[in-house]
Amino acid sequence: MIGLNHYLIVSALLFSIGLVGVLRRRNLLMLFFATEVMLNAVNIAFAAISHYYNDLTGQMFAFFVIAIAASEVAVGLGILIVLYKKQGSLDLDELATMKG
Amino acid sequence: MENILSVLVFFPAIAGLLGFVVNKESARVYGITVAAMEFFLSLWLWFAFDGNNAGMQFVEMIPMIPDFGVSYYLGVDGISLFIVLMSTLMTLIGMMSMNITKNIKNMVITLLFLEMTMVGVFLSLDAIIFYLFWELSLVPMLYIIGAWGGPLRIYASIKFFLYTFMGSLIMLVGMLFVAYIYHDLTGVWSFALTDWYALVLPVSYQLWLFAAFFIGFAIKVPMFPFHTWLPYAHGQAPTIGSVILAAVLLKMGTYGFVRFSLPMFPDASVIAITPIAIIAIIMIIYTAMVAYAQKDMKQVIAYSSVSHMGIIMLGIFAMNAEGIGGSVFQMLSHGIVSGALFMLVGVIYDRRHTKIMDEFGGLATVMPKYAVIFGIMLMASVGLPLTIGFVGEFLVLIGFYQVSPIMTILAGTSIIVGAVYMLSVYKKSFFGPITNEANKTLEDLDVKETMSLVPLVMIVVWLGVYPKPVLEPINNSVKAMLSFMDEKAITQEAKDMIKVAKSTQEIK
Amino acid sequence: MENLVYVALFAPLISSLFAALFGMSPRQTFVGIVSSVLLFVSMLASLILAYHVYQTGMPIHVTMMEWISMGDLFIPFGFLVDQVSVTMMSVVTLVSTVVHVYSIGYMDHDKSFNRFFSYLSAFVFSMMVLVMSDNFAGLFIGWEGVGVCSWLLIGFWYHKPDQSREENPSISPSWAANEAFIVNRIADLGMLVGIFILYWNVGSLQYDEVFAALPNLSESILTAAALALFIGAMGKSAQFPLHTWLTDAMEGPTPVSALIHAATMVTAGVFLVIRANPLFSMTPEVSFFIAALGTFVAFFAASMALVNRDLKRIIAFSTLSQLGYMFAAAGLGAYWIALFHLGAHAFFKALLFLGAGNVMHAMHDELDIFKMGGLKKQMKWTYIYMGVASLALAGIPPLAGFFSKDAIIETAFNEGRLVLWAILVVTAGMTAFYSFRQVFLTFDGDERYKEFGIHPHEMYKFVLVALSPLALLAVAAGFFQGAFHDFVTRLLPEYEMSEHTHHLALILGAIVLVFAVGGIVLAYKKYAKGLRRDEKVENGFLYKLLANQYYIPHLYEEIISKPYKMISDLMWKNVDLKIVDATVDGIAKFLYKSGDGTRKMQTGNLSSYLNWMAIGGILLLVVAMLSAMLG
Amino acid sequence: MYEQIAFYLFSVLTVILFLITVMSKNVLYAMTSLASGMVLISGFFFILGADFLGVVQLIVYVGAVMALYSFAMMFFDATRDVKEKNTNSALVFILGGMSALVLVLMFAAPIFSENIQALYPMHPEVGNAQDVGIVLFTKYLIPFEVAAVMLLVAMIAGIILAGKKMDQSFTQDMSVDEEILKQKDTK
Repeated sequence: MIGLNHYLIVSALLFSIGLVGVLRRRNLLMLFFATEVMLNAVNIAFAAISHYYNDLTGQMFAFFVIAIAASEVAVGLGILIVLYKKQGSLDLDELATMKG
Repeated sequence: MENILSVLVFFPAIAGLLGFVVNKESARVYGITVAAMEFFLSLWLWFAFDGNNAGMQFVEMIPMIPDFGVSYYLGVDGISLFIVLMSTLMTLIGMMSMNITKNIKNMVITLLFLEMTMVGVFLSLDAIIFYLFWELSLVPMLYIIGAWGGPLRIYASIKFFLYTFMGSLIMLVGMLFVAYIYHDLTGVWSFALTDWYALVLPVSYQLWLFAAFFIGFAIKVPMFPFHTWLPYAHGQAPTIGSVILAAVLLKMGTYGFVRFSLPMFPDASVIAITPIAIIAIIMIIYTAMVAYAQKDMKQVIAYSSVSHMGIIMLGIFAMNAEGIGGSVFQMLSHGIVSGALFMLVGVIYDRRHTKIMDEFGGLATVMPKYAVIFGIMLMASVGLPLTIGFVGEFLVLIGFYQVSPIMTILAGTSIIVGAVYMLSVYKKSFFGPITNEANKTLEDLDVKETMSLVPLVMIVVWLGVYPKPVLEPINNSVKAMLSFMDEKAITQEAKDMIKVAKSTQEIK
Repeated sequence: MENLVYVALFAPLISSLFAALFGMSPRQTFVGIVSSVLLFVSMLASLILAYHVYQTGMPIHVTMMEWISMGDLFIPFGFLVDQVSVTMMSVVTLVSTVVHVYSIGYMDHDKSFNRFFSYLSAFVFSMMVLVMSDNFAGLFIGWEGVGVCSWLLIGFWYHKPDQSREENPSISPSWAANEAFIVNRIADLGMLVGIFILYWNVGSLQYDEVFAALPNLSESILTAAALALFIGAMGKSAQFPLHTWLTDAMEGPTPVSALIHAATMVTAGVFLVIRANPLFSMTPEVSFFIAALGTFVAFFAASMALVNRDLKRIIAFSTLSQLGYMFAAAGLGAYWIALFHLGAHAFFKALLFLGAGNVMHAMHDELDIFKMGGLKKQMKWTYIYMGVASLALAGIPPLAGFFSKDAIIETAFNEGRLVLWAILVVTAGMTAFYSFRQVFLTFDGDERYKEFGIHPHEMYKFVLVALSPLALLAVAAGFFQGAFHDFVTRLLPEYEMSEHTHHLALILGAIVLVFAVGGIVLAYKKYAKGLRRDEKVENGFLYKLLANQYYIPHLYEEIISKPYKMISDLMWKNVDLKIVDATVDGIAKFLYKSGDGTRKMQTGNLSSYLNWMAIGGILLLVVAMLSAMLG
Repeated sequence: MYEQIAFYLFSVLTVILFLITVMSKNVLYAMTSLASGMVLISGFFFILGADFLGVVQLIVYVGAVMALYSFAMMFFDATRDVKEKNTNSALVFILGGMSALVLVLMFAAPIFSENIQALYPMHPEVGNAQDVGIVLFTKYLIPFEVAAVMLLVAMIAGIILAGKKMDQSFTQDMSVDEEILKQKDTK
């Protein structure tokens, strides 16, 4: 029988894949994809917990995660476009403007 | 005038704020006037003070954050009364003798704010208010050292600030924990000291809390080995900064021990007697030796301060009325004497722009008045009878003798080593022929300097000959505190160690 | 009568304050005169008090006001005029008055004339507080007060530069002053400890209460208290090993040496032992130690005086030696004899010093007796005074010294301490020798001073007249032995010679006299005809040892002063700066460095930030896991 | 039984698809695999009985977000391979591996408390959407409204950011910037 742990492990694996992407990617767009992966991984965990504990709170959280992810993408992509217009590239390594 | 204490605390600060609109030329006069008014207010407090009442007087309490028991809570007793008087007096005298010309207005305003924090520390009976003033007092001092100091002033002021700040943060944790325990036991929050006094804590709690408070106070005192900020601060500070620092700010530490550590943690204090006495003896002898090795006159006085603070620490942990009362008196005595000595060093520094003793020699010939006043202060510093220095030192030593004769003898060497460094300073600077051409044309004390030093000389002699008006209120409060500690102590050892004066019962 | 007590006490203080008013103005003779008159008033008051006490036998006790009151400690300013203190008061005020008058002449040319009188009178005030106080704390006030005045007066000529020890054994007045103060402070610590012991065991510091409570105390406490108090006395009275300051104190003006370092302050130690006699008579071991130390110092100091060439130092050594006699008497329980010798000694020693002052004045501050000789022609009166004083010192009958010193030596015999007795007898001979060696070298023989182009002249007339009371007393004081005995033994314990000693008294006296006369004769043969220096003796080991004061000052410098300085430097430069402060700075530096180091993390590169974030997240996860597993 | 098959199938597929997303050099591939992975995740939601969530996932993610991404991609050159220098891939995989390990260890261990009470229990007799709706519009009303406002703000922000001209600022006075630039030039 598939238990909660199964879902959580899948979620963990997906999360780690997202993390690898975040660490590995230099292209900002790809970075965004990787974060989406992580968010989705977390959503699976929420939904699974919600299911196995018979509690809607998990799903609620998943909704809000989705909402936030959507707004993040909206704003993020806007910034990316601005950046691309300015820099002509989406490479992270060229964005050293945050150095103090 | 029921809210005399609030007036005392906030009058200098408000006057300081108004000082921003005073024009530059009259800033000094304005400052002196305000400080004098403040001093007369504190004198008035003394006259209104009931010397036979050992408890808190003129109490004011206004709840500030009722949910957490923080209140604006002031009060004065025999222990704090004279320290407040001494603070206002030294601010006034320091202001009078001040010869800073650069940014004088800022200096005056800073000093007035500093005065508020000093008076506030000694008058507050609420831990949070106490802590507030305690920390606030660092800021004006930091500014004074950092803005008017010598070449190393930034290093010195930062060291002073961070060192004491670190200590007081640990103390804050202790305070919060006491409040937490209080809440745990009684169900209400309170930061009022008088509430905390009623708290009987297990010995292990007491030890930890004692340690937390100890670090805060010990750095301020400063106790060995936390003393190294002091020589730098004194060495770099302008004269007025050194005067206030030595006279008042150091007393905050020892006052803290008397006000917080002893009554709140009697058992832990008794356990701490031996370690603290050992540290105090190291302070006395070691720093006296270091003082003897100094080349810079001001550093000698700075290290001698540490040495004298050792005497005060020893007396506080004598656990009898003689010792604690002697310590409180010695706080006053050291405040006045070391303040005067720093002012005297400032006098010669203004003329020669050096404090190195090798540059001097034979000053007694060219500056006789200066030499006389220096000599009197020197004698008070080494504890000559009939000067203010003797009374406190004698009481402290006689008090601690009951705890440990051997340690008293070791601590008593302070009268020898103290004489060694002080006399060698005097000999190097004032005796001998005038070897340095630059010294031949030095001018003796001018009117301003004489006006500010002579009152101190008079106090030194007056309180040396007739200390009763000061000793009596101190005596009553200290006796009451001791009998309270004795009742509160849990362990038998502590009860044995805390000696309630036989005459306490009569007062009750 | 009570008012007289205050007059006797405060007249010197007023004198001091009056002189201090003019302290910075140039020399004004009236300052000296006013001071002397006030001192005279004090003397009169003391003498009237003495007469009163003699007549009624009742001590006068006044309490002026409360001084320190804290806890159970209560110390008043109380003054007690009884047989002992009134004797001291009379001696002190009498000698002081003479010295004040003398100083008007002696300090004539000094520009700090007024200041001198201020210090001198302050000293007298402190000394009066010391002897008159009715409690140990009050005694300590005076004790420290005389110490400070002594510091001021020794260092009176503070402007003199430091010299090497070879040129001037006491380096400089300011150096000598500091030495005196610090050595006295060492002893004062002992005294303080004694006071503490008494306070915590008795609960009071008043003499009467303390002495009344003594029988209830255990022997060890009594011994400790007596020993501690005696350490205090050792410092003030310059007993071995705290004696070096006394000869160095001769750097001060001569009237100071006469008043402080011969007649009054140095006898404060003896006074303390006499005052606290109930304590000391209950501690026989300590008393015997006092007697033995006194005897030793008597001999020890006399031996150094034998070869010294400095006029004032010879007298200083003799003072030391006589103080030894006094302690010997006090230690043996003959307190009244000690007090008697104290008084007699004060008179003739002050006279001797003041005479030496005349010589110095005449010789333009030259002190080397090898450079003097034949001065009796120019200075007849001084010669007579010093001769009389030396005879008294040597113990030739019927002068004062004979009665008092003989009584001490007799006491030693009476107590069966034959070793002490023998040493004291030999010392008496040495005393006679060195005092007359000095007299002959100064006043007899060839006029060696001429080589140095000095034209000596006699002192002012009024000074010589002022010295006459001292001379009179030095001659006549001995005759009052009986009356004095009756007077003071009302307070002090009676001391009577045993039958056996009484029978031998004449023989014993004769033995002492033989030694004394022998010493004088020897000195006459050797020096009266002029100075013949014997190179061989002078280069001998013993001579050098004595001339260098047994190398004790050198020793102190090598094992105390220099190491102290060295350790102080070490403490400062190595311990305070390199260990304590470096630790603090080290912690601060570590924080700075770690900040500096981690600052490199902030590259501005987002991906490396992400790496750090991931590392942090994983660390948190690990911690969470571990805590879950462990918890 | 079919649930098990579906779970394993979806698991394997999502892992593979997301790996492609993370590893691929081509943006187009990455995006396509991401979109298909998300579809499969909605599959998980359906298995778990969270029908409404699954639908939202499909509409919002696969529909809206992916549309945004593809529009955004039109601004960039999507056909070219993304050139990335992977300096420290060892670190990346160690970190990723470690986190996976730790998380899996944590989830594999039976560390859950058995007696957790459901705050908002589900009611199997009514539909999931109804349940969700009731909770969302009662207890979570305010967060829901806030989320709505946030989405609105994000939309406006996205439009402004993407649409404004780059050489003009709507918010600050450009002359200041020019002065700074001039100063830099003169240096």
